[in-house]
Amino acid sequence: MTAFKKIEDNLRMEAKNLLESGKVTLVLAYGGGFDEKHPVPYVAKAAADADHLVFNEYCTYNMARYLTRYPKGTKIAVAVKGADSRAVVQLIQEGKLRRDDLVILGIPATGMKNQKTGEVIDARTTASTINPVIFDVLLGDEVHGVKAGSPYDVLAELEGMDKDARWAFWKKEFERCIRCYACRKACPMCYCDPCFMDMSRPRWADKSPTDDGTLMYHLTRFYHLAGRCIDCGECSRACPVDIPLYLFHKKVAKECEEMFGQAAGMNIEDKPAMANFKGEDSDQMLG
Amino acid sequence: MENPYIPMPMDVVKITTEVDTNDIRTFRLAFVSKGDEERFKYLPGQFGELSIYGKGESPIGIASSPTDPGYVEFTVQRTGTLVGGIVTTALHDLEEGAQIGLRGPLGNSWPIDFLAGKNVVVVGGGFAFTTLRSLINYMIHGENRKRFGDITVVYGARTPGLLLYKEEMAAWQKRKDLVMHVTVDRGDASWKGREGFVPTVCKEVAPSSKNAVTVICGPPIMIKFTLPVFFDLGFSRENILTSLEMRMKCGIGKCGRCNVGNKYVCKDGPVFSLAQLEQLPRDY
Amino acid sequence: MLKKIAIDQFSELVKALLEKGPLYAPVKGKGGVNFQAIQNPADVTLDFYNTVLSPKSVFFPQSEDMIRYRITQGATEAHPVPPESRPAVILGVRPCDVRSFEIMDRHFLGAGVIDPYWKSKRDNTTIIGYAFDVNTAADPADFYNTFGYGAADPEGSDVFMIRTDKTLLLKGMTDRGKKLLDALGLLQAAGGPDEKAFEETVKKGKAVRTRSAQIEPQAIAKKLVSVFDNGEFWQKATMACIACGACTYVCPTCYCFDISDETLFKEGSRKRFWDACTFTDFTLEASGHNPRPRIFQRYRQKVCHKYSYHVDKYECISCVGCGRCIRSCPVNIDIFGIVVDAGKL
Amino acid sequence: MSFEPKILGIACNWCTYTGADLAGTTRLKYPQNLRLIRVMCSSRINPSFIIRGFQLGADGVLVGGCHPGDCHYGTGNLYARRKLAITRKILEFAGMEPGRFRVEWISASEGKKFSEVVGEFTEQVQTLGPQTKFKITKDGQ
Repeated sequence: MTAFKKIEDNLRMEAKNLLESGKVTLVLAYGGGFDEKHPVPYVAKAAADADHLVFNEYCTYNMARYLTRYPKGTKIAVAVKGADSRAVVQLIQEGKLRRDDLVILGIPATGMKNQKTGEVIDARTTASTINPVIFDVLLGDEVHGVKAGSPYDVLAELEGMDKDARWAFWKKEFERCIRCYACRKACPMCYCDPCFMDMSRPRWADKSPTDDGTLMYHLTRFYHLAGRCIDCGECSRACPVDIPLYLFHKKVAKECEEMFGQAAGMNIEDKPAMANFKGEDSDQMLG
Repeated sequence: MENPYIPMPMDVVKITTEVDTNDIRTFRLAFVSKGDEERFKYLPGQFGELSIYGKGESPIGIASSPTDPGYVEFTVQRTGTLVGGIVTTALHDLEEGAQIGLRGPLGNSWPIDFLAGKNVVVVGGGFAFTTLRSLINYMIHGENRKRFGDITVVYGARTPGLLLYKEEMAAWQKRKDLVMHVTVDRGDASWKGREGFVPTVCKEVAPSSKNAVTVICGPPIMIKFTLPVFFDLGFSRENILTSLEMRMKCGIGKCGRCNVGNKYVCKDGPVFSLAQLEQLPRDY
Repeated sequence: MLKKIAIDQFSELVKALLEKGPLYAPVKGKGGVNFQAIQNPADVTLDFYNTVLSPKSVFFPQSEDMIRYRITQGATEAHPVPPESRPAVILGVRPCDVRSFEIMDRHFLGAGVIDPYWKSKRDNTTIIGYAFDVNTAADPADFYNTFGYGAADPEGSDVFMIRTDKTLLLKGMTDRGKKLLDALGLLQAAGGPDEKAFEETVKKGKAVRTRSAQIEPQAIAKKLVSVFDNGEFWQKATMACIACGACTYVCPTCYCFDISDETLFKEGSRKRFWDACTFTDFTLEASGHNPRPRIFQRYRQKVCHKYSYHVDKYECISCVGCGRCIRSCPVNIDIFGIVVDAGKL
Repeated sequence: MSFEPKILGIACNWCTYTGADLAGTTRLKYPQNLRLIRVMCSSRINPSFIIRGFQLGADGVLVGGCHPGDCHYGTGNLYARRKLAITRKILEFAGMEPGRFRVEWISASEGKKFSEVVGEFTEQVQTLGPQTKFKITKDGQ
């Protein structure tokens, strides 16, 4: 069981030290919300702010999402759980961040809970990486011996479906989409400005929530995250109408891993899979 | 009930390319329906929503004056970014004889009654001269001229080729009842007029603030440097008028896009005095 | 006028309503309970706290065609789409949400140009309000007490519905509501004990506590404008905001919309559809200039529009405290807390 | 009457498109169901083009590029291969029939291969019937 209180204490202490010493100008972590079940992403900018930091099982946010907001060169400490740390790695790979600008506060955590449903988040949903893959300071003890399970097991049902049934499934899911764009905005990898959906030249998809525009939006977004999605699940938790986007992202991640032999955000030396090719690539991948 | 979202059909009767960069054109539109023409009563400073089906709508200031009946003119700049400019581009692709849609007149206008009896200093920069042209034509038209005091116009553009309404400007320069100061930032071989930025020219011209109002439209940078000149000349904030630029959609105060403070720019504006603007949150 | 019907006959009631015209009612789907146009009476549910999306979509759908056109070689044919004018019923609107319609009326009908699409649907729709369960606590996000609303306030509804153990009590509040109840033959007349139960529930509803604060419209309106330039406050309060549109889309009183032409081959429509002031491109001009490029500026616009500018223009706060924006926010931004904090500055 | 599918072809300028030209000039026959769009390189193909093609009524999409190693720009088609491979998986997982999307490397000299591929693919799509999943239907609108 993750010692949330201990992590919280360590987080506050580290944040305070880092801010006091001037090593960083901001600490991206979690703060208290209107109740315990609803913490909010929080930026501590002064040592005194550190006391507002919290960490509990509802701190599901991927704080890497906020990193790309700051100009390059800003010294930032960021609290990251397993998947979140992969987002940091991926952003470094993509040249969006510099490792030297970051102090990575790693949080190995199991038993995180979905704020809306209270369900424990596990590999079936989106916590396939428990221990941070990159960190400067570890705020809790690394978790060993817990079998996280394959992040892709959950796909069996959909993969087993007949293609028509699968289409029916996604059609029904996408029908609910209200195009609030919470998924892309919650995603640490969606930093494009402007996003292809906001362009009018060309207009890739209808701006009003038509079914075809929604299909174009989601499919293209899945593609844009190919080899980049780090399975944090923020898109799906952000969705006000509970579209299980993570399932599609997992599938694309799985295919990328199988075809290109590389999972997203594991190693800062890697090149992003879709901006790369290898000699051993073969036409087999084209099916 | 009348549906305020439905445009009226207009014929494009004349297209004039205003500048040597070809990206600003004036479209003269004639009413297809007589009824529409009778209903379309406007004053200088108001705007209309031009629309092309399949492309969308775009709010554009009216460049003609109501004293020239039978048509309405809009001067449109083709803009081009990844996220906008569809309608203006489509307008530029039109040829004479095409039909487009128009909703309006929308917004308030230059406050004619307030200007009446006063000296009016019109200051314009670049492309933002359109509704000022409407105002000038309105003020100097026939009987109207007597309602206003001295009229001074300072108009500048970056280069001679970017000056709008060149023929009209020449005609105005010949008139005795208004004083024209046309300037360019940088002249060319054939340019015989004034060179210099609008704020500097305003300083040189130094119009008296006595019983005077200034009407300023231009790029933000021009306005920024022109305002102090007019403060120095003694113009009060109530007597400095401008037209606010804000992204709009519906044009009738419903869609919420152009909301700044407790105003909808499309309905309560676009014309505001500096005093009014200073009451608004700095959000425009 | 109070009528009643047994709960196990509820779907009969729905069927009877459906015979009268389009019916919008809460339906449980994968994404939670939401108002939908009902086809099958069995779909309607009364077991929900509140819908994820607000009932505004009945009067102000997320997307609405205004003109349909067909582009041909010569001229373009265009046909205005007349506003929907069939008499309709919306069933199951929570008391705080009912009040949102009056707020929206002030904008769409009360000032300047009258919006024909809102008006037509509003004029022709009967609202059946539905009390919260007065025996359970309010959701922690809610703050409708702030505006003086109770969990079982019938004000604003044409018909107000209360669920007791075995029956649904329906009270006609307006002429339109009474007429609807009269036309529903399957309802039974309610007796004295029912009257008492109804009144008691309304009273009990007053005791259901949500978060609440003294927010006086005129005072907060002035206050927010005065703290407008306090960038530090706004940046801190909205730091977590990711600039999605979830809060505005679920809000019962957010009315900003976009207009766009959408064409497939030669046919298309000019439609209006919801937009959100938190989106990057909301105020982005074609020239590339954006007066509100930063997230805190856009969120500030949202707060000030609802709690300040709206008061100046229409003399009421554009919020009913339903808590949806807070529940749906991916990062739990609490607009109530922000307004309260701003008030204390 | 047998079903005549609409096939969207997107071909690179240097190989496949030239191959198509060759097929034409050598009077090789291939089905007229193909609507060919030329792009400068197969890596220029945005997967959204393919999705959009299906949405606008294509029953099948055929993408052509240079053989790996022969790209006019050196490595374009090596990136394209990865992109198109993922696109294929995305289409499949969304429920699109895999047979409606095909990538072929056809060089400028392979006019014959071009006509064969088009023939084969058209036949294949023909047996799959009309594509209805992505196709936009604006019923009554």
